[in-house]
Amino acid sequence: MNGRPEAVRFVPGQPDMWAFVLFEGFVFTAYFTAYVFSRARSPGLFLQSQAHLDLRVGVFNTLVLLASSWSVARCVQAAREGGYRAATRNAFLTMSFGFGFLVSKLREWVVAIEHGFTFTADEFSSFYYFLTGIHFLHLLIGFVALAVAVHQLRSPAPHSQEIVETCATYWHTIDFLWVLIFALLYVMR
Amino acid sequence: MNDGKRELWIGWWTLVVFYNVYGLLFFVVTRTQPPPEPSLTPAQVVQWFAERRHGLIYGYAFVFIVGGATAIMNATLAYSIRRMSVSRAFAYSYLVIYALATLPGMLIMGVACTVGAMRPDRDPALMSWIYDFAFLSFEGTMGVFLIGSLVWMVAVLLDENGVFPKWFGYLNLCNALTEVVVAPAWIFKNGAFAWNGTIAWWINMGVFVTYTIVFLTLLRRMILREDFGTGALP
Amino acid sequence: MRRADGEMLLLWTLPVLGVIWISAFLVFPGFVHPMSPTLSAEQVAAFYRDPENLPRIRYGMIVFNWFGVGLIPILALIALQIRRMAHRTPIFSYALIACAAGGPTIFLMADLFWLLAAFRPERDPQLTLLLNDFAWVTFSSQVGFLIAQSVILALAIYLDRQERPVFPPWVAHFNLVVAALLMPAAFVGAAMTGPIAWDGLLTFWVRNVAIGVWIAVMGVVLARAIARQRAEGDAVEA
Amino acid sequence: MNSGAEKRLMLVWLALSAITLAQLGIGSVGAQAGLAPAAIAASAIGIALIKVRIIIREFMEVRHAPVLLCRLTDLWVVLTGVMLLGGHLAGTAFPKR
Repeated sequence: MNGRPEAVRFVPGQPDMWAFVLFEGFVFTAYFTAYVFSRARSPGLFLQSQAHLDLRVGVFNTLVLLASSWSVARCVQAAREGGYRAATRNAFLTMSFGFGFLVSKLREWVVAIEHGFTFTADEFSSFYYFLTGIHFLHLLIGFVALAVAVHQLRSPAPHSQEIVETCATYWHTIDFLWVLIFALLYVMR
Repeated sequence: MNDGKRELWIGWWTLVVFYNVYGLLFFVVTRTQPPPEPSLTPAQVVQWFAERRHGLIYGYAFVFIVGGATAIMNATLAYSIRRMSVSRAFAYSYLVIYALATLPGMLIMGVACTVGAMRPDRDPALMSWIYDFAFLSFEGTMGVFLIGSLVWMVAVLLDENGVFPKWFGYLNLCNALTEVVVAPAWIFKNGAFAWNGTIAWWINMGVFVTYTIVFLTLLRRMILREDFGTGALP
Repeated sequence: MRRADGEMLLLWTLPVLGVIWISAFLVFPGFVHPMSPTLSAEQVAAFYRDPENLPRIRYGMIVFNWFGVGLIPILALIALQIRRMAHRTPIFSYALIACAAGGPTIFLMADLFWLLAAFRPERDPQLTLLLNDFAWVTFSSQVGFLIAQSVILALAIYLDRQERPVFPPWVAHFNLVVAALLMPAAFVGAAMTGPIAWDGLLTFWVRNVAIGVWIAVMGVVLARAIARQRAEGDAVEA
Repeated sequence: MNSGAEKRLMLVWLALSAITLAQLGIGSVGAQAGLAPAAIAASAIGIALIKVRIIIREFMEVRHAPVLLCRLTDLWVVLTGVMLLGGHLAGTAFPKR
């Protein structure tokens, strides 16, 4: 079995990180509410402006981030069973997926800006750059979290499973916030 | 009363009293918070100054008198960082960054509002400039709080003395991110991202108020826990 | 033989600084007979355009720009003396250091506004008036750090409970009196004439004399405390 | 690696990806079926929240976590849903002129 019996309930990683996830979650709920409210007030404008976005790119971004979440979950699982090499490999795999998302996002922005779809173009574009931008910032911080996890896994000293799980929890947060942003910006019509 | 903690208690009570007085002066006396719309026309700005002329002048006079209290507040928080197992550089950075923050963070706004309120008959175009200067210096000053929160975050996360819980370290990150979120206030004159907007003001203010209440509570717990005994002076 | 730590050198900059500040104060024509806030935009513009005044405004404010921050080393020495007091924490010395930069930075801002107004006196009088207002309001109203400095020092002295305190108790009382005298200046915006106006008795004369007296008295008290500290240090070494 | 746990993670990932791909068509299908905009919005938000809850329960291992954490994360999911729908209805009620 995986080191901890099924019956024992445990908090994955530092409970402190969960405080962050919940707090930041509520902050994002507030951002999303502001977006949905503005959108419902001028549905025509939002719908028209939304045509600048390619739903397929959004789906691709989401699939990449879901894959990164999967690999970081595998990393935690492997580390828990003492498979540090596999865990490190999965952490690097997560980083590559994260990097893929980063490049795809940057490309999407550049193309959009070239088409005149800038931050100040209209209300939808402002929200689009704001939400994707603040999420992008969380992604960049996520690379720091992954680096901390890799450092833990590779250090000769006893590995702290708690720190690895804490970093993974942060990374999943990037993922689930994106799932909501994807639905709000790309899917909602 | 534990004699060894008197300086800490002076600092803590200064923090509590100051934040309440500050809230009162900004929200009730000067009525500059919640902020008015950035999209006012020059004529409306002149009227805005006229409506709260005495509140601005007397309210900011009190802000100027008590403004220096931030020094003892920042010193108390710098001391809490000094108690952590991290380098002293963190405490000193915090002290200097927040000492600097007082100026653009509130005093410049006070000077601008006083100058605006003093001469109601000034050219409306210039009144409009004063109005922008006041609110953008106040809300658009981001770097000091951004870097200050990050310095505090790193200190808390690396600390092994348990001065503050780790979740407060992460909360510092939330506060730092609000300073990024406020940046569009320099670009938009209306909507959610303007200086009075849902996102740039209301949500950020919610985070800031939570953050402030949390660190005041945690600081109080730290002081209650501190055990100086009768040993040598630290 | 004592190591040359430079503290005496810093201390002796104070009388030099005093001479420079008083000279610059006398050179700036807006200070000797403080400008009235009731002057119209045209009159203010004429003040800056006057060929008699213009060089004196510029040179006076350039000297203030150079030496406005000159008091910081003295404040640093006071912070060091606070560190010697019978306190459990370094909070008061930290607080004084946090104040030290505030006052000079604010004065520097006022200095910039005056210099800007004098840079192009041919500017629209309304703009010159605006810069002049900003200069005077910044200069007069910003007493917060000076008040905090005095109150922190007074508190530190009151809590310095030891056989021979670093500063005698009257220094604390003196600092509280100075803090009280500085307060009315914060209300500078409230009146164009009378004692509160920026050329008035309380805002201009009482405030600036109080600052001057504070610097002089603290200079003497600080010199004595440092001399005593050194004598005690020598006694220990002997 | 524990094959049971690994298999479960893979199934979760496959399910999440499948839902995402299904979202490609949801807008046009909904519009063709003559659904009200509010219903389309609600379904987009609802599906997203289901995905979020799966990520939290499975990837983030909240299903093994103490009951308090389960409740708190569920509270967040429900609250987000309520806020988003409420925001949508409120915005529809006060259209911008």
